[in-house]
Amino acid sequence: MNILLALAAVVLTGVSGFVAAAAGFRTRRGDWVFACMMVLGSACGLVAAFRSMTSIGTSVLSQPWSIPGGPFQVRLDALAGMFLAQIFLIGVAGTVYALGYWPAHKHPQTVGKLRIFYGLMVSGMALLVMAENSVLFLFSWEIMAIAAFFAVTTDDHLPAVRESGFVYLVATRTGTLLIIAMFAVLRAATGSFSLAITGLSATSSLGTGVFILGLLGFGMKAGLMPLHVWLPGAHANAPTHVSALMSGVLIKMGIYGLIRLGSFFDKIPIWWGLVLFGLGSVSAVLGVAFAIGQHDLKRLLAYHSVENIGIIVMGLGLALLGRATGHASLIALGLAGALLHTWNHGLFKALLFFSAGSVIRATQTREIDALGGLLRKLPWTSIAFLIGAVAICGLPPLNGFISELFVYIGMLRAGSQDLGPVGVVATLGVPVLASVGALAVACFVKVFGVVFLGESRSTHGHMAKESPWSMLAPMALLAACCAAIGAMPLLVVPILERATMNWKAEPQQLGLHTLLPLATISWLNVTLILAVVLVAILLSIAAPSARTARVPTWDCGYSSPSPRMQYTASSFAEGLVGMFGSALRPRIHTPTLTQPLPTSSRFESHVPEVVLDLFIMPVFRWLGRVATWARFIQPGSPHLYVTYILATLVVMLFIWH
Amino acid sequence: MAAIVDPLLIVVLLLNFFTLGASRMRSIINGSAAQGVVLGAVALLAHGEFGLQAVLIAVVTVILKGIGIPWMLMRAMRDVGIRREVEPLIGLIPSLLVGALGTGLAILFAHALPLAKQPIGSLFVPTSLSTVFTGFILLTSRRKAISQVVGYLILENGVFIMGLTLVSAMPFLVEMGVLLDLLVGIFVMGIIVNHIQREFSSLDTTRLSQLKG
Amino acid sequence: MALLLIVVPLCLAVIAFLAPWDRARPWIVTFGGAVQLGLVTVALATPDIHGLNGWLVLDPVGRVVLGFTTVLFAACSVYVPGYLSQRPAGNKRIFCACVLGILSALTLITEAYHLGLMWVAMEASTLATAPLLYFNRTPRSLEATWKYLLIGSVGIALALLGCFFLGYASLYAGKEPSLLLNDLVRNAPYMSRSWLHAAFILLLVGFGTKMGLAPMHTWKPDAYGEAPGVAGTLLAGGLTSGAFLAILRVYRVCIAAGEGSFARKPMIVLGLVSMLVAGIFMARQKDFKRMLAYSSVEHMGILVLGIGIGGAAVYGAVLHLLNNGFTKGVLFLSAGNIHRAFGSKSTDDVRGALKRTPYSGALLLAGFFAITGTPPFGVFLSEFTILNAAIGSGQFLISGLFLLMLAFVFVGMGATLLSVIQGEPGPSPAKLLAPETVLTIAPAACLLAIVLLLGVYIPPPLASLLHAAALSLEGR
Amino acid sequence: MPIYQIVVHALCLLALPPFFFGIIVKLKAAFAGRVGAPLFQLYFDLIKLMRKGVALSTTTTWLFRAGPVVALVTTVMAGFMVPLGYQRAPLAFVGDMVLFAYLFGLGRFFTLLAALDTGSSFEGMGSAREATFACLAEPALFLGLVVLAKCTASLSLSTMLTSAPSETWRGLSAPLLLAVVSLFVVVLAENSRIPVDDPNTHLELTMIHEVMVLDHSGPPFAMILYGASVKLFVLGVIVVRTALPFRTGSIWGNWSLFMLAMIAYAVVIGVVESTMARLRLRRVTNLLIAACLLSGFGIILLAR
Repeated sequence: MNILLALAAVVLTGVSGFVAAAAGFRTRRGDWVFACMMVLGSACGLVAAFRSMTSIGTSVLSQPWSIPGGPFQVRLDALAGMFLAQIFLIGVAGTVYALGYWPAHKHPQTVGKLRIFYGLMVSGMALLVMAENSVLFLFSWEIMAIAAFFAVTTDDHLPAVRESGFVYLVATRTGTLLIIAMFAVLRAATGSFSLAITGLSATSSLGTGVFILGLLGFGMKAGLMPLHVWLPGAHANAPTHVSALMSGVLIKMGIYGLIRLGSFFDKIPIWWGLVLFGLGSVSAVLGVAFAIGQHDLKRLLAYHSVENIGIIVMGLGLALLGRATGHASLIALGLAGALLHTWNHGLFKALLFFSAGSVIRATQTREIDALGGLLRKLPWTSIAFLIGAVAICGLPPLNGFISELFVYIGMLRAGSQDLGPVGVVATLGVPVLASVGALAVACFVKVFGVVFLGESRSTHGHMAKESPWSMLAPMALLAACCAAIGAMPLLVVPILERATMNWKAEPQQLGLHTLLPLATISWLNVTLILAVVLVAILLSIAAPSARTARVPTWDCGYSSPSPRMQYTASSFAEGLVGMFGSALRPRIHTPTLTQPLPTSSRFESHVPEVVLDLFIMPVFRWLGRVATWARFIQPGSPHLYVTYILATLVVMLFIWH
Repeated sequence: MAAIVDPLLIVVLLLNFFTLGASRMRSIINGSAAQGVVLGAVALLAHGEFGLQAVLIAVVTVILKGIGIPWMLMRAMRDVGIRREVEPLIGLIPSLLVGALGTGLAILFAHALPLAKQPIGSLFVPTSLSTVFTGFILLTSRRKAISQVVGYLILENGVFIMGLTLVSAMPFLVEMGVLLDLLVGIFVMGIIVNHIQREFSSLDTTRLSQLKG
Repeated sequence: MALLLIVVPLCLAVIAFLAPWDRARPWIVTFGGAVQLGLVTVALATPDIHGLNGWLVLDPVGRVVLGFTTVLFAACSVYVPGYLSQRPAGNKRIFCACVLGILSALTLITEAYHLGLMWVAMEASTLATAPLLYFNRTPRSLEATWKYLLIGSVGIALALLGCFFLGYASLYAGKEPSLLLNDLVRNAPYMSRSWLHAAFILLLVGFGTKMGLAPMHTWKPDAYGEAPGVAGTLLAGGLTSGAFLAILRVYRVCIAAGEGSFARKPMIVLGLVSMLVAGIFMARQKDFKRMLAYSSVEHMGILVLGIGIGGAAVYGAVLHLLNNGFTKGVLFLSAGNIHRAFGSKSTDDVRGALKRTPYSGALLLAGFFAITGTPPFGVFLSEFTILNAAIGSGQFLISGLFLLMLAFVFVGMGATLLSVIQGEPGPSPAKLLAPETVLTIAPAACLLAIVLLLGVYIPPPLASLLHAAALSLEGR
Repeated sequence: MPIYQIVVHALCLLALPPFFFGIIVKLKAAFAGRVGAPLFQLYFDLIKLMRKGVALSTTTTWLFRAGPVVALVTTVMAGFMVPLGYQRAPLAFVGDMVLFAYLFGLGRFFTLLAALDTGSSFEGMGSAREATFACLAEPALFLGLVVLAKCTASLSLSTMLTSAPSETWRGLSAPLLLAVVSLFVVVLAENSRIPVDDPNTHLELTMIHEVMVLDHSGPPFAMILYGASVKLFVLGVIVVRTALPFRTGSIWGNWSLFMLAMIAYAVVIGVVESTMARLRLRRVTNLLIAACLLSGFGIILLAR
């Protein structure tokens, strides 16, 4: 029943774009039809997800399927339910958002196409988390990935969009090939295409192969540094609700894959956990460091996805370390932290993208340094962005803090339990996560300060108007979810415990609430909000507006400052970019003084995508050159071609005779 | 039987060398024509008995390989009015040397293969292989399209010789089909050669290298 | 019945050649395609078909190829009237006759159980294709035709030599030499190993030339690049499959002789080399029709690689034969439309095909994803099956190379095709040189639907046929 | 926990901090050979500021006013998590150290935003510097706390700072010493003291924290000043309790020892401020990295 409901959601969302195309490929009517079908489908999906999260059991549906690769088998448990829930929640939020952000009358050329692929993305992801058969998994995986490619290249008349779309396409295909190989190895190990696997030997060479291939393949999708190369460009250049869906949910499919992968094995070697933990740490720190250097609002948010994926993978690594060393508390804290952070990141990242999209819609630019003072023009968008920013920095009282706390406590516990060097490594994750938090604060202070505060730095913001309700409502919904998880984390604990048990397949109660003082945190968070409100009221009593004088900002003695003299995003980030200079490789163009009297000059700094620009592109260019060079073997001469036949014949006769 | 067939096969081999060494188009075509006539005789003898089929095949072979196709080629050459020289990519002497080397290798290769206990000449396999090889040399080292066609013809001759060892396996109909295919093939090639001359004002196939990469 | 399948299209070819009605002539091809489709459907439903004293037998592998080529041809036959109406020049009489002639020859290849007869049909199909290649009457197409004829004929001649070697191998065994497949299989265990090996290699190189395996593939980009899209489809889907079928026949003899492991090695090597060469030439390829030709080289490589890997991969290879052929149809037909519409096939001139020729652009795009093994298209299933078999049998190096090549090919092909499909169409041509019509769109769309269907659901009769075909090739 | 303990804690936390501020100022004046302001000067200042009106920049928004409020509330809340006078803090639970640090983070977040809200490039500059140094101070703080947590096998500040003092010091003196030094550096950085920042400088270009609050006035400014003193006090408690984890038998002895130690802490800061010069900004990074490394060594020593 439950599973049928979820499948109905898959079908409804999958066909919604096509139905909308039939109703009106380029018209508003199509928009509404699409939105209605998506809402309906997502409602089904959310009900199914909720029911699977609140029940212990696993429901399985198996139907014969006439292809090589066995039966059509889907499964729904709490773990899958958690992912289903965020797929449909953010999916439907993006649909409503698109009503205002990408309306048919503004984008008649692309809207129909985009609806189709948006629906397919949601549908593919939903089927993916339910797939219990590797062929079905790959089907939905690739439907999701290719639909995302088309959604990213919606504006394909722009060269930058085509370029980043192609980078994404190549990356996702590379990942898919790795996953295909992983499933083939898995099949060699288990003898079937079913994914209902437990107790696989992790120390065998096949097991190791599965892990490495899966790590690379799923890591590519998740955007784990250094496999994240496709992510910034794709997120930046996609329509914003697509970016939100990709950043919020799609990359989590890589995480989902890694989590499922972990559940196949019985005894996990310590190095698996260490590798994940290490990659997660690198990803978290460098992700946020790269984010600080960005000037493009959406690109910056994209790098924060790398960071948050890093935190999630740290949690997952911790859980694997727990499995390897037999510490149930590490498993519980690590996996629950990873899962909850997956949710949280989906919520606040979608919220941030939505509000960024609202800014872009109002100002027509993504360039941070061209903006400023939008808080007065876009009050609701600003509040939404601020809530998202507080949440993504992991600050109390919002949800980001809760999930990071899980990971913190997990790492600290690993340090306090007698784990030897493993414990030390895990403990060193604490300062890593702390610096990630501080860097995120710096980054979001930069973004929020430059975009929403102060004065506008260019003419872009002058005509800015607040977005319509269809864009604000999804933001409100997501912000409310962020606040709810922050204020009432105990509500999600049972879900997390069930999902963790699905993963570990051990029925014993893990008792997350005994490991964490979530009740205390919960009321402290509420108290914090109340206290702030109370003090603010007191302050307004102590300093009523009647006694408030409005004056210009203190100019420190420099007369008539202009808005262009405000601190910019680049200047704000300069110190931190310099600190990480060896990794970020910033390209700085400083003006040179050529004459005694300085003329107008410009200073520019730019942080490239280091892995892509400095490593991968040169390799591909080199391969291209080699391929061009190798063309000499086919110069067009028929004589030579006949010689090839003769030579092949002679060589083969010589070798195999 | 072998007593008569073997000398004929030797003649075939010698004709291979003749075509390799010939410097004029006409000689090459004549060489292939002569080879066709000899093959007709071999075909007749190889069948063992002079039945209707054997005679028919021999006659058709002679008509096609010895007369028809060479005549077509001669006409094509006259039509396009090309110069008479062969214009090899590698010189005639090197061609001969390579041909000799190839024949030697073919004999060695044939020796490496066990021969069937058949009342048929032991020279069939080496002659066949060496003729195929000669065809290859002509195909790969002669500029003119027509000489390449001759090369193909000689290559086919080599295959034909091999086929003669298996007369019972190749029924009459199939044999005829093979020959018909050869005829049509050469005919189509002739047409193309004609077009090449018209389009490129030359039969030099090294110029046919617009399409590459 | 067996003979009927060959004679009907042949008669229609003659009619198409002789008939005086120029306007109706292309529809004879369509009629032929429909009739043949009907006949083949009946034939496939009939359990046992043979004729001419066992010279014509429709075995499972033959049935697969026959059914596949007939469907492909039916799609092309619908395309032909639409295509010819857009090409005022050119000799349509010969074009139509040759297309039907190819159908007849192809059917003969699938049915022929005598290697000599099969060879004759193969050569006939080669010769019938030549006029199609030269249809456009340009110097470039002339060059392509010449190379095709020369290289193809040389390859085929080697294959004939190989056939004779095979016959000689049984002669050596002291058996009555025969080139009937059943006799060869029966005699195989007694054959001379050296002769058998030499024969197999000759046949592999010979028919491999016809298939377009690297490094004998050199005619392919030229021919496919210059030929009309419909000829490309018939070549890439039909004739190459016929050549592959020929190799399969010989492979069966090798298996019967217990030499399967010997035969697989060169196939693996040729398969990987083909994929590599295709990958090299696809990188930075500016001509999208040549690109499709290299894609064909790659997939021919995958076919022989699948057979070379053996085991379950044989099933994958047979399935891949279908998937690749149908997808190639989608690609060539839609690429042909774009080529005609823009008057160019270079990425320098053609951009934004999705905007100018939306249907063909979309079909080419879908075809690209299909041919590169994207689920839910069928190619994915066959490639996945091959990979599974390779890894399952511990051939990790081959699997790794296989995947590497697939990735490499994907990058090269994607870069070229996406630059054609996406973006803003340039200023020229101001008007489409050839608009899209139902006749030029529908066939490709139908083929795409088939590829999609094969990816999500293989009808049980087809599945059992494929299994039977694979079983006969696994030597078990 | 008895209610009177909470009351005592709250009173100490809310009333004492400006006094320690006064000690530092007094000591610095003494070093400079001046008499200096009275010890309770900050109390007077706060009362005076509370009575004043507010001058608000026209550029600013509600965020500008929210900054001081959030900063103060978070600081005070964090203050309820440190144990004063050898009794457990009112808020003590597993992992409170994380919340403790993150509350300061939240306060910083809003302070920085309030600075940027003015649109002044000087305040932007201060904000950028503060954010940059926090990125190093934060891990240093956590490293120090991790050393403490490992030494005491506890994840709660109250337990970490009140349990088994003398035994801990005997066995684990080296890591703890490293942690104390590191935490002290963090305290200096977090509270904008010399050598990281000079609260008394008059050149906006060189300031960090002070330049951020240039535009504040009246009651909000009072909250900022008060919050700063509370922060100095709260972080001081951690350093003091780590450095001097001794206790006497009686509760009165404990409290007087605690007060003496806190006064000593203020004196040390005063001495450091009087005898050292402010570091160049780039050197601050090195100082904070050194602090991180010290605690990092501590962890490695503990793992042995």
